[in-house]
Amino acid sequence: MLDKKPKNIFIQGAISPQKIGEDIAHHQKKTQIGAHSIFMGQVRADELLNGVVEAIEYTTHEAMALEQMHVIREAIFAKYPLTCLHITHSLGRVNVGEICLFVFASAVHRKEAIDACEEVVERIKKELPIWGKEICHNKTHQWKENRA
Amino acid sequence: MLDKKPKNIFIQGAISPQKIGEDIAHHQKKTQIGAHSIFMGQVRADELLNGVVEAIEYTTHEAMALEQMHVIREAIFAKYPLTCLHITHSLGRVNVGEICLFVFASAVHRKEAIDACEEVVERIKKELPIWGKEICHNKTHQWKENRA
Amino acid sequence: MQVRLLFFGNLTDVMPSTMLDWDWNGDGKTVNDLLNMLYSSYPKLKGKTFRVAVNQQFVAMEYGLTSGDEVALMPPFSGG
Amino acid sequence: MQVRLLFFGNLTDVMPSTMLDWDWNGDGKTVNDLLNMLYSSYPKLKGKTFRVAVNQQFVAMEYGLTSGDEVALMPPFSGG
Repeated sequence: MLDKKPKNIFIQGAISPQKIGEDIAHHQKKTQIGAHSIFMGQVRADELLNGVVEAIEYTTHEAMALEQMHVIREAIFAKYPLTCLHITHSLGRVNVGEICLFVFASAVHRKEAIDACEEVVERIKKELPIWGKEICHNKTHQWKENRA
Repeated sequence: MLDKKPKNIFIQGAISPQKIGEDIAHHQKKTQIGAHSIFMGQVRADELLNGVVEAIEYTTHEAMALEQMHVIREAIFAKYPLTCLHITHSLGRVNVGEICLFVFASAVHRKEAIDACEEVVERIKKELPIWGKEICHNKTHQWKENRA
Repeated sequence: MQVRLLFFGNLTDVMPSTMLDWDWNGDGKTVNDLLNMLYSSYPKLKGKTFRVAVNQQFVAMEYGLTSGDEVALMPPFSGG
Repeated sequence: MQVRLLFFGNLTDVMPSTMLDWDWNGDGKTVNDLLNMLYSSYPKLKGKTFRVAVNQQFVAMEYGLTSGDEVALMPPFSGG
């Protein structure tokens, strides 16, 4: 069953590709897994009205975010027969080209892993109290807005 | 536009998690990318009637597979505004717990990356002339059958 | 009575800090009453879109506050 | 006439090799004719499910073969 205590999902700064490779490697012992689905969010050099984005600074209400993430995890495990589900989200500054969100769902068959991964990504964007401040080269900023 | 010549997608043996981490890292220069969607197939220790799977040996009609993969790539790029799409499939022996298929789709926004990745996986399984021979510990084998 | 106010996202552009302890004399107030007091002191807050969470649960404008509550003002989320 | 036969997947369990050069005298034959000749020599092939690709294109049973054709017998795919 699921842990009672919400797991931490936050790390300070960007998520390194090397860590992602290591996380994948750690799943090779779980020989019942047949399919992994991964989503990664990467900070874009968007052209805003006032300049080009060079980083996003993420802030959160950590206790509320972890509690809601726990609710999402429980709902996803109840809905899909997953082997495991790992989520990491950055806080603080993440530069353009770096990874700020990593969702990793594994299952016996592909359909469950793919559907669960997508649903987790959508719910994270809609339901977790996290805010992204887009910082431009000229030090102006704009608050990120998520697409529906 | 797309290359005229079909790209190779095959490697001999398993796809290493470290290579996947490196592939992810190589995309950090592409600062227009906002979303990556990855699918990985992993060889399962399935219990068959005659024994437990310890590896799958993949064979293909390489020229036909690469030509069909080229057709799929063109259709996917025509349908989804992707930044890039990378596919690797193993040939030869891949042991239980190792990765045999890696599909990596990147786009400005998440919806395109996720949908394209899933469609590529489905089309690879249905349309590429590749066969998996499940080898058991006791040296018996069974030919893999893909789920619909 | 005193509540602890927390501000997030674009609200931090119009507030002097991300946290504010807010006191008043007398009876309990609703979230709506509290916001009206805040709007008097920080008129730029008034045009903003946000939801209110008290002690980490979203509440309606009529919710009655208790001394010691944490009141978080949260604009639309933009994680990921 | 001669064609080069290629066998894949579970067909390799019932054939002596994955490749076979197959000769016959006289006129061109259809894929169907060729399969009937093959079934006489390799009766275990008969129960198998497969499609036929000639020179890397899937063809119908009535397709007329030309000397030098590559004829691939392909059971259902199971990549990934």
